[in-house]
Amino acid sequence: MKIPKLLQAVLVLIGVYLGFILVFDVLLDAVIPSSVLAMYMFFVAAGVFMVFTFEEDGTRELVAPIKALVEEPSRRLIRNIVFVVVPVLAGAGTYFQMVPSLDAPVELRSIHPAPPTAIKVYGKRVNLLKLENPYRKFEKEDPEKFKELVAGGAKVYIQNCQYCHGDKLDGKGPYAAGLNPTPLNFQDVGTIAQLQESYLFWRIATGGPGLPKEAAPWISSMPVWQNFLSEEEIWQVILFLYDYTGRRPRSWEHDG
Amino acid sequence: MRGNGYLVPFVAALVVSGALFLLMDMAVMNMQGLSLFFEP
Amino acid sequence: MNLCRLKNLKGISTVLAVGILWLLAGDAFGAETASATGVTGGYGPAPDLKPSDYPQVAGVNSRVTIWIVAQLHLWFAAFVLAVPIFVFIIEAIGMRTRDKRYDDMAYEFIKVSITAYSLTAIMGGLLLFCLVLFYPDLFRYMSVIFKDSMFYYALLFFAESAVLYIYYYGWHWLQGGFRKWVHLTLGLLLNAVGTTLMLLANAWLTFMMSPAGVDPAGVFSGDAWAAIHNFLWNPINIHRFIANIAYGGSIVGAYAAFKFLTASGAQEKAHYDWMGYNANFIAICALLPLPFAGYYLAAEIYAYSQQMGITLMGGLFAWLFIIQAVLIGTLFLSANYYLWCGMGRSDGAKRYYKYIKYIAIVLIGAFLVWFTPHTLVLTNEELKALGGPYHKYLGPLGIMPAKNTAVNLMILFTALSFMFYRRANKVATVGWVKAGNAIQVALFTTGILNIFFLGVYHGYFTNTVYKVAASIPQVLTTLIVIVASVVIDSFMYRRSQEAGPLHWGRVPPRSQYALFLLAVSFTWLMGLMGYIRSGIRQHWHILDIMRDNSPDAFTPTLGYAANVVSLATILFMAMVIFVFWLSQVSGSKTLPDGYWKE
Amino acid sequence: MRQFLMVVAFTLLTVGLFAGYSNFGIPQIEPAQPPKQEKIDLGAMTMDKFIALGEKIFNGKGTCTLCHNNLGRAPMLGGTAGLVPKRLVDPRYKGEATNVEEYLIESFVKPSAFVVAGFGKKGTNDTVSPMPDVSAGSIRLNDAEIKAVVAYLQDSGGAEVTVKIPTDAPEQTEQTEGEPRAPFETPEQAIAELGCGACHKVATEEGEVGPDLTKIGGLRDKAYLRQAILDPNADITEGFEKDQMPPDYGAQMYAQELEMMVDYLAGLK
Repeated sequence: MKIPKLLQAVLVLIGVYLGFILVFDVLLDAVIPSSVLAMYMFFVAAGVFMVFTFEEDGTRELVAPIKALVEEPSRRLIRNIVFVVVPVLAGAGTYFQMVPSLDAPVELRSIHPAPPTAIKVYGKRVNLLKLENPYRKFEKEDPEKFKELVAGGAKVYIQNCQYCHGDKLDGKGPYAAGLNPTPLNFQDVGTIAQLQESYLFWRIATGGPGLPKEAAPWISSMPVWQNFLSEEEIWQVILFLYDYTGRRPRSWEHDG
Repeated sequence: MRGNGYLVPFVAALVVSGALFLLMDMAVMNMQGLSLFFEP
Repeated sequence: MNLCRLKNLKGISTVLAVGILWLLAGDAFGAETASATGVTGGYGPAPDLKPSDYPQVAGVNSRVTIWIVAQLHLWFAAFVLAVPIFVFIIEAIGMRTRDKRYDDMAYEFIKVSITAYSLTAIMGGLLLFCLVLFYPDLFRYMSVIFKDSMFYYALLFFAESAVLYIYYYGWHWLQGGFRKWVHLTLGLLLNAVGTTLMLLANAWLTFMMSPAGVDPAGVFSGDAWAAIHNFLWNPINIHRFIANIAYGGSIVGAYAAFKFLTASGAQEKAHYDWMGYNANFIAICALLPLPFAGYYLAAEIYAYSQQMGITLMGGLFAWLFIIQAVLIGTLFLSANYYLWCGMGRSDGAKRYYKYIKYIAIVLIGAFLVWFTPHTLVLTNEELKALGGPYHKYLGPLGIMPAKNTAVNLMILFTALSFMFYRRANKVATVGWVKAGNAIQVALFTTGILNIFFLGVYHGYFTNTVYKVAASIPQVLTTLIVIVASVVIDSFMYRRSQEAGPLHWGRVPPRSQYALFLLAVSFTWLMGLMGYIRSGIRQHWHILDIMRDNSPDAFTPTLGYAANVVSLATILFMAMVIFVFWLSQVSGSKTLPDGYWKE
Repeated sequence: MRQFLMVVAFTLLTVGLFAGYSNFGIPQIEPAQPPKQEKIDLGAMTMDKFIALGEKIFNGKGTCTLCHNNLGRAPMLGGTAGLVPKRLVDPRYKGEATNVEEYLIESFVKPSAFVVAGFGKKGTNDTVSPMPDVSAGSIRLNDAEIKAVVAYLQDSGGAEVTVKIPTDAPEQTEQTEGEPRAPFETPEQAIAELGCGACHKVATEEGEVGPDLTKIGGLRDKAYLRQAILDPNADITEGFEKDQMPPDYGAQMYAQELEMMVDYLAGLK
């Protein structure tokens, strides 16, 4: 038996929708955000529309049931039911969309806000555009010393950072569960691998209070580390972060 | 459709174009001072 | 048409008069600062302005005004610069094939653009006027540095007009043999002048983003070429040149669609269907390389200033790129949809219908990746369920390598749609059809594998230098696959049989709306990207040199920007429809009975 | 007409969808207001440091000590701050200041508001000061720098320091460290940059501390002029004093600039 085109289209849409839910929420155990899912479905619907209507015969077949529903005298009962149910559904949908809820409002943080050109740390002005890790050069020049520096950074990390960012640098430290926003996961390809070392220096030295307004809400618990760590210690920790995760800092020079 | 007239040229083209693309990748990456396979 | 010319001249003379006035003022200013600072050479540092230095005129919001006027000018200019490019190409095709339809179509295109040309001039004059009125100090500073290029710009504008008029009014006069060659040469000249105009104007705006030839205080070294040839000049030039062609194609496509929908006879419908198809073809051809030019530009912006780069991609404007993704997706989808609908013109296209849904699946799939935002909007429940703002699977789709891969796939499959369309009405007669098809399939397979390999391996397992570098072979792969398969196709379908006559005009009205969607989306997209490009300077007139201290120097929210862009788009579309209507009116005649004495 | 309206409606719908998505489909981030203009890091500066900055400017960038030294070209400023209250009620005072701070600032930008007896321009009976406006010309101190100098003068003059450390001053243009400056291209530029005009009458400048140079080429040869720049005290023109001209111009100029200046001066006849 051939499934009518309209039903086909609807089935495809429902199938894709359930597919997303199944794959992300059940199989991968990582819920698909409703905002993303809504847009995904919008474009899937556009695609389905395109495939079903690009040729004349198919289009006619697709809209035939709708046309019949609206025009044919024999379908009066169904027509009346549909004409009542659809507006009610639309109204209900709108109502539940708009009704105020007790949930906290959706928050959007810009995780990597644009850095300022220059910052003030350790009582001096530092130009972030030119700032470089003073120890990075030892990676090639003096691997022994570099190893030592990384080890130093590891020590600093374990003593200060791992409580939140985790001993695997995955953002799952003992205290992480109590924090919102949650501590950064340095293993993620979207974090330190995307950034220059100067950016990390800025974020570590000035902490949550040093975030610009666009990164609000301003509730990051990251301490202002320049009050606790020396400049050298921060640079060593940065070496450690990249070394442990196996990532490379963003740079424009070819150092491969 | 997948008779001999199809399969042989398909496999041949697959191998040849695959090799050519790989060569091109290497050449372009080398031109930028990098190697196709990452050396940290 | 006389009316048109008059208006045109008026627009140009406004530009020139105001421009020259201010060039003189600029010179006077230069001399003044020289004596004030005691610095010889005549150049002072960039002025440090106070809010009171910005004239407030009748309560008008100066920034929004200049924003809209500049945008309108740019749209018209893009259209007017692009049309002669493909008119030139179409005329050449017509000369080669000796098919008069091409010549007629080229003439109709240029007819549309000539009214738009005068609107461009008027908008340019208005823009200059607004600059002088609302931002006099900025304009003065700029005109000291660019006084020479501004002068040549004015001269070139004259040349452009002259050549355009001869080209247009002489169309029917310069026909046949040698005369046609003269006419074609005029077309080339027109394009050369137009492109030079664009390059000059680009230098002014890129100077504001990546100033060169001035010291950190803004004191000009006197080297005008250094100021013109600034860091972002060439990236913008390339990007704009390609985008203009795509844009011009889409607007002419909308024109054809409009004429198609309002056409009465079958013959007229067929003509405008054909015209819309050609315009869309041009738009798609230029659309395919456009994302690459965009990446190049963005990469150069990043290289010039990390701060601008992050503001652009990761910070404030990251969400604008999601809107951009939606729009570019819309462009690709509507272009594809138009091609698929167009297959209805051919009786032999049924053979390919079954493949369309697979193309659609890939296109939509790639588009979803392209659209996935870097920062997800999460409800608190989702945040808890995920254990943080990072999504293990969607997160990696939010960054560049995934999007590069996705866009390459979208381009490849759009090209595939196009190849199906081309084949729809043909039956190959050469003996090696099977082998040819096999080679093409193999080519696509290895190409896609290579794109995935480069995107995944270099995108997720190496450092940023590699990521950026790997996008180049990705692009090359796409281009090679497209070029190679088109070449194979052209050999394979040499001396092919036609499956049946092509029924021009046999397309559903839906497809014409796809053309409209293309034009509107393109316009809106250009407005949005123009805002982003200009907005990443934030509170600087000239980045790090001349600060914008006007009351409106803040960066607006995305919704605000989108509303301004929407308003400008509606204004532009209204004017474009007016232009279309004019070209229709100019062709119609009313014979009033008994009005004139016999 | 129907088609036309359909097209218009379609266009508006499309634009409306895009605008709607941008307004409601994505989160609205309100960007931060532009930062206050970049400062010399005044926010963290203590008054002691601010006064020290003033002293530095007084001896350096401000070129004040060129005249305000113990050679009697201009009044010494050590105790000026204490003298101001008397000057404010002096009938010869033409300015608008009402307190020490305002007076000092005014004296920097409008030096003729009060001219200490005996220090006016020749022939003006002490009504016009020979001092340049320090906020303009080649000295060009900004507001914060002027305030720093005022703070220094108040402090060293034993008066109460009333100046507030400004918070919205433009950033001091940083001296490019280590990098050699580009050579001056013209003698006029060198004169402007080196501040010759503060003392000499030359080019467009009207200085009166040192000899008039507008016709110097007719009086002296190149060797003399070269020596006069490199070792100003070697020969002092009658009527002028020793140790007025900084002895370090030889160190400040490139050889090509020295020769350019010598040629230029020798050509003034």
